[in-house]
Amino acid sequence: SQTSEKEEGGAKKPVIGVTMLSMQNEFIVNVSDEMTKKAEELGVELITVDAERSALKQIEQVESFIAQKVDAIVMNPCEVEASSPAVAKALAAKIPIINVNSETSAKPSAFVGSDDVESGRIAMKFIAEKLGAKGNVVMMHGYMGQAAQIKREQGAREVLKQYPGLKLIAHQTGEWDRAKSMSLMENWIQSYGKDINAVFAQNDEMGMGAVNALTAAGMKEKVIVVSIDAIPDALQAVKKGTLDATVFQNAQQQGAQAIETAVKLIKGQAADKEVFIPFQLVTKENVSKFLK
Amino acid sequence: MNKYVTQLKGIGQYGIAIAFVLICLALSLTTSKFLTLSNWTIIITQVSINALLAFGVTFVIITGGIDLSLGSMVAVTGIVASLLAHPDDYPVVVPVLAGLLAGIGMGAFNGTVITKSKVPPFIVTLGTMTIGRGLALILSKGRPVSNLSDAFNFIGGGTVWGIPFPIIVLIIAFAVCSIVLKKTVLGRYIYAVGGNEQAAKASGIRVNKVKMAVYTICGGLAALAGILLTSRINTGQPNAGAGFELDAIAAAIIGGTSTSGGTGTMTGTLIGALLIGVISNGLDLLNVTSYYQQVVMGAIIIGAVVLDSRNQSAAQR
Amino acid sequence: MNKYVTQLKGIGQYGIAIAFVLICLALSLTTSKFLTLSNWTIIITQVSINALLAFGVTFVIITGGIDLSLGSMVAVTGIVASLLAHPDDYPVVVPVLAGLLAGIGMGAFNGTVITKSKVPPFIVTLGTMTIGRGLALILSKGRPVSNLSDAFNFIGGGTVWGIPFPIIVLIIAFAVCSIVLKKTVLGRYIYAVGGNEQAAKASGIRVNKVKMAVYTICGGLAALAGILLTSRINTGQPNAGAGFELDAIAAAIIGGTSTSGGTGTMTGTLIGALLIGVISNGLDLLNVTSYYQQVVMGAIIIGAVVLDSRNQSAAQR
Amino acid sequence: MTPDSDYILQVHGLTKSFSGVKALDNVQLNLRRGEVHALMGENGAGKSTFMKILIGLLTPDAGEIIFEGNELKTGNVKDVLKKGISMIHQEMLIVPELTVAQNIFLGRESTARLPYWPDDRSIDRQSEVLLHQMGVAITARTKMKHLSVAEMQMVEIAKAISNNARVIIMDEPTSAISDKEVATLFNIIKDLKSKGVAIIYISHKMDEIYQIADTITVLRDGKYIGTESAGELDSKSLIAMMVGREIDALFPPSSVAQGEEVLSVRQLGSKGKFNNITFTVHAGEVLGIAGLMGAGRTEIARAIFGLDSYDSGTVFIKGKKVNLKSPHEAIAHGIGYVSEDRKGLGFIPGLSVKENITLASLSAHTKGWLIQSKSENAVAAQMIGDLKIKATDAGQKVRYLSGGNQQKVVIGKVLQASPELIILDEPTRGIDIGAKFEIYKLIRQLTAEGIAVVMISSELPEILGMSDRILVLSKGRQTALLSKEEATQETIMKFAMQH
Ligand SMILES: Nc1ncnc2c1ncn2[C@@H]1O[C@H](COP(=O)(O)OP(=O)(O)OP(=O)(O)O)[C@@H](O)[C@H]1O
Ligand SMILES: Nc1ncnc2c1ncn2[C@@H]1O[C@H](COP(=O)(O)OP(=O)(O)OP(=O)(O)O)[C@@H](O)[C@H]1O
Ligand SMILES: [Mg+2]
Ligand SMILES: [Mg+2]
Repeated sequence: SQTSEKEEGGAKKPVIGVTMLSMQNEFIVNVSDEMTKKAEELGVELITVDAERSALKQIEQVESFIAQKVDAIVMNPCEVEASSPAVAKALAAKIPIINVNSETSAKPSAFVGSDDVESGRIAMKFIAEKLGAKGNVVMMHGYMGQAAQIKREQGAREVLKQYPGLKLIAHQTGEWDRAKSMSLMENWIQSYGKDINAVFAQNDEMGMGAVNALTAAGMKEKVIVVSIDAIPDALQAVKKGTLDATVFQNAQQQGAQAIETAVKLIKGQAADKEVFIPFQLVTKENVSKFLK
Repeated sequence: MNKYVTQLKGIGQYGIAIAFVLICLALSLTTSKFLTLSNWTIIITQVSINALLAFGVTFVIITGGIDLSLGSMVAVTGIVASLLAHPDDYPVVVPVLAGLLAGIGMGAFNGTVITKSKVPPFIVTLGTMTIGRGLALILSKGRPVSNLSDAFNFIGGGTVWGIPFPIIVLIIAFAVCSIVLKKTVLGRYIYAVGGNEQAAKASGIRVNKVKMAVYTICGGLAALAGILLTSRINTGQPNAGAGFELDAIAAAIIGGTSTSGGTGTMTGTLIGALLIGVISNGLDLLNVTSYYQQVVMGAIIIGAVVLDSRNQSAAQR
Repeated sequence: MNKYVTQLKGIGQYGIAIAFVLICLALSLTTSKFLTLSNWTIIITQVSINALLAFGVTFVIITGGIDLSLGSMVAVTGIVASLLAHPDDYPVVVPVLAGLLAGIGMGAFNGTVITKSKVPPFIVTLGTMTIGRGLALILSKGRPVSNLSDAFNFIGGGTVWGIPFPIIVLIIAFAVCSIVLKKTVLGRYIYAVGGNEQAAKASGIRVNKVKMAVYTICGGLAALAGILLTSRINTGQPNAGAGFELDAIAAAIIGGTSTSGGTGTMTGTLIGALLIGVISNGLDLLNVTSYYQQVVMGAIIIGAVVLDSRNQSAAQR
Repeated sequence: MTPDSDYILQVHGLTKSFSGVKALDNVQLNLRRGEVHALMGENGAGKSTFMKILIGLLTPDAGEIIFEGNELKTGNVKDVLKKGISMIHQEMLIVPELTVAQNIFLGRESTARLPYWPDDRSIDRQSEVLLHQMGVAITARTKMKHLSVAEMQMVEIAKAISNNARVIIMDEPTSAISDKEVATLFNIIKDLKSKGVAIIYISHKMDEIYQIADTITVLRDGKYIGTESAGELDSKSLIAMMVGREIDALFPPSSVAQGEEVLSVRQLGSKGKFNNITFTVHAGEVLGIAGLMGAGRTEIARAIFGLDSYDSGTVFIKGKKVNLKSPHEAIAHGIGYVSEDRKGLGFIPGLSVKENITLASLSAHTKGWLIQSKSENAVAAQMIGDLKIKATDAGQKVRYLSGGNQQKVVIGKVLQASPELIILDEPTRGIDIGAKFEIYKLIRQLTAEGIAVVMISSELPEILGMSDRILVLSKGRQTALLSKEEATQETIMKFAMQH
């Protein structure tokens, strides 16, 4: 094909199209960086585009990749259902497509990532254990209706069901945003005050916002805050003890393995259909392992 | 002589078209992937949703109003349609009509509040934007609505004689909107209301009816966009369409519609929407890093309109 | 008698204040947690960022312009400040001044393009909005900038005599902006330019200078908001401030500033910002489900302004 | 009340107030078929408000309107237009982006061929015929925004006539057109009269009233003063009815010796507008500029004031060559300009009387950055007194003043900038006779203080009565510079029409 005819040392350099959920999200940027590293190592060219959280845009980007006749596509899906047509289109064009980080309902050529439901479970289980299965919890959602929000909520609720002593007294969206969630926490402190025993925030940004508000109100000591992603800020906070725990998602593994799998598929080698990279709970005890 | 001058002025008026052609030319020279049939099919399909919204808001802006609820209308209509579009539930006309009705209803709500109260359109439609987003979440219980029928998915994904269906919808909508604006009494009154509301009133035009009409039409076109989008991604998304309003308004203004009302054409708006689409496509093709894409996108849009305004004032002199 | 009429008109003008008081009253009756000192401290702290942006955009809207780049300016200034605010790097004035300069620079850029070209402010600032977001991402490499000095974090999180510092900044900014608008030559010229640009020009007012001034001031206030926000959340966020422009513009318009220019007051804008803040706080206190929050929020805003416009036309009659 | 078949329109007890202030108080009017009924009164007397109620743009607080024997429902313009009343509005109500024909038939598009589908060819044809009959050389398909103000006014007249109305209201139809068009309009009016159409005619030009009016009704301060037959009411009594006192000589005598040269213009030219214009103005002198519509008088004034640029020639102020690029610079050099386009270039509608008056001279009222409201108030109060501006107080928005009072505010603003030269472009357009007299006195007062005045006017009596010398223009060329002694109505017209 035309596009992959860029010659380097006589051999064709394979091209992989990559569409990422959002390059404004630290974790996703980390995954993307790991992919770039791996691609350089393996001598493949990456075309990385940002779907800006829009499934429609993501589909359009995959269509564009197909028109450009790339050799493989790596997609970090925006949505479970809505990003599925992209998978179908790539497969119909006989281009291998690898989902990284999260799933779509359509089955891709391969999947590399973790199950967000699991992260919600891990976080809420930690809260349950810390509180001795009894107490009041508040939950901060991401953007309502987004895949990560839905799945993390699902995992958390599964655990809540197992512990009837845990009461979810309020839940509200903080839109993944630190400032918004800080205001939300401030307002909750006004209305629930000392009744709040624990906060589950669906990502670290919101967790940090909650920590800020609780600290300002002098309540941090008495309230447990847990969030997900293990961004550097959160790891520092866990080390300091202001954030009680976060859930680590392995960006390095997800990025590197996605590219490895893609290259294998391009070369027609056998590759695992599903590579699950497990989440890990990060607490004060094991945080040093995650801090670089 | 006179005809020649009119022609020249015509070019000045579509100075943005020149900017558009220049950008296309530049892209064709930089990447061989740009000027291909398959790429243009993709560009136009992609542009169709924004263009539909932009057509609707062009009517509104010409009357001197604004509609910020476009994106939320896309979400609500998409959810309404998708809830009724599961396979074997209803024939495909049911979700389509229901979606259209939802959009028309929301548009009519905007129109009613704007004409009955003296609240500025900015606030009314900002309110509807928030309300609509909430409605979409309530209706869908905050979850994407999937498992839609093949017939419904055809709307956004199918082709007729090789032409993607969204492109066909786009062409028809463009033709109809152009005709309404240029050839009908309503179109005449839309210009009159935006150009000089007092004059329109003094001529016996029922200004409120005209305003009702434009917001309702705008709602209907937003519904069309919402249905296309939902069908294209095979899912009703409660958070679909967020931020679409700005792109649509930008397309209209880039195309020469003035926010102070009274001027604007559908051709201009179409070119505005294409311009945005082409830049976005070109930057992806050139593999510009996403952060720099935004910088370049913003700069090109300003640049294109600067070029346009230069042209216009030159033609006026 | 005459004085009495003027007073009555005054109330009509601040009809939104009545709506605001009614909403506060309703909330006080529904939840005992609303009317407490600590809750109001929080409300005003939360409102401060939106209010600063709204003050800036009030100047701009009175001249008949618009600024959509507010949110992006918040992000850029926040990133610039935070990059220089690591502990032991520089004294705290350095990041603060750098942030302010960045905002003023972006505002001046808006002003320059708007006055030198004939491009509508909507497009120019939409362009800057996109460019600014890209810049913030480039400067921060797409990652939050954290580990900021305690002195810097004091700005958004500290208290003076028990009053949160953001509230103090808000009060000072409100006083200065009110005085500039009501008592200075610049303020008079701002009203004149928005009221009738041609007549302002013919009165010897250098219209372009006035426009430059408002966009630059707006940039400076956005920088202040950006620094406050960054300090409050102890991080520079490249995606901070997304969508803030709509809230700020809404506050200004709810407070009686007309998008067609020439009218508006800082007091109105402050009430507009407080109104939005109080509703959002009240809905959280009442634990209204998030989907319904949006519906209620939108409805209350439209309702409040409808009430206001009723009052105004009653006072005019 | 029993309807009198002689009258086509009868109005009784009409009352309307704005924010508690009565603009109309128990007003009446009886209009016969085929008569021209002049409605007279000072600025702000309530004439336009009255007419806006008739046409349905405003609703009255009280009162009764009988049209052709039936009560006319108020507040519905479309209905009123259909019933056969139409109106030429005082403020031009045009849609700039639409064509001439589309403006003329706005709201009454012919949809005979297809529903909702205006037949533009038919309205183009009808408009062409109408404009041709009126003797106006405008093509029906030009966009309205490309016309000059006078041409727009002629289109407005065409629009009112095209309605086939039986009552036509004309609210100051001649304020923006020159004598030639006025003559055309009067011919049209005669023609309409002969067809039994009744006309309500509003104007501040006394000579017009006596040329065409059959009956005169006078309003003062929103109250009905009386109705007389035009033949039986001399102008002195008419003025007395309008202003409540008598005015002897309209043009006060000049008694000033000329001082040094203030402005000198040499061979000024601007392509397509005017060329080779040369004149001087001295302190204490009034230089009149006469010419037909489109002669380029306003363009010259705009060029001198820095609003437009010019291509050739030089401008000297007090012997010093200047190149004024903006009104800001012009004002700094002591030039003041009162535009003919009051609404567009004159005042800021949303600002108060006080704020408008001090707008061009704000630096005189500042300490540091702050405006000193005390000194501002003092100056505003003085101007309101000196110019007899009718406003509730200095804080009233200029938007709510009548046209004449708005004009006085603009003059006040220009005076406040202490100019040495004032250019007055149609200074009495739309201004009542009493106020005109005030403005003439004011001009004399200015010259007595040593200010040079350039007065552009289309009213020859005014030019003749006030000017020391008269510059006559024709199609952008200077055709004469007449002394007071040489100038007569005939000589001016001769030079104004010279090719
Ligand atoms: N919309 C309004 N709101 C408040 N006051 C108004 C309004 N319209 C008119 N007025 C007031 O009503 C009075 C009558 O105004 P009107 O325009 O009818 O006068 P007019 O006789 O037509 O004067 P002119 O000869 O200057 O045109 C004036 O005092 C004016 O200030
Ligand atoms: N908006 C416009 N577009 C095109 N030509 C114009 C416009 N305005 C004015 N002109 C032209 O400029 C010339 C002078 O205009 P204008 O009528 O203002 O002259 P004037 O001498 O000031 O007359 P008057 O004072 O009676 O209006 C005319 O030829 C006119 O047709
Ligand atoms: Mg009048
Ligand atoms: Mg003139």
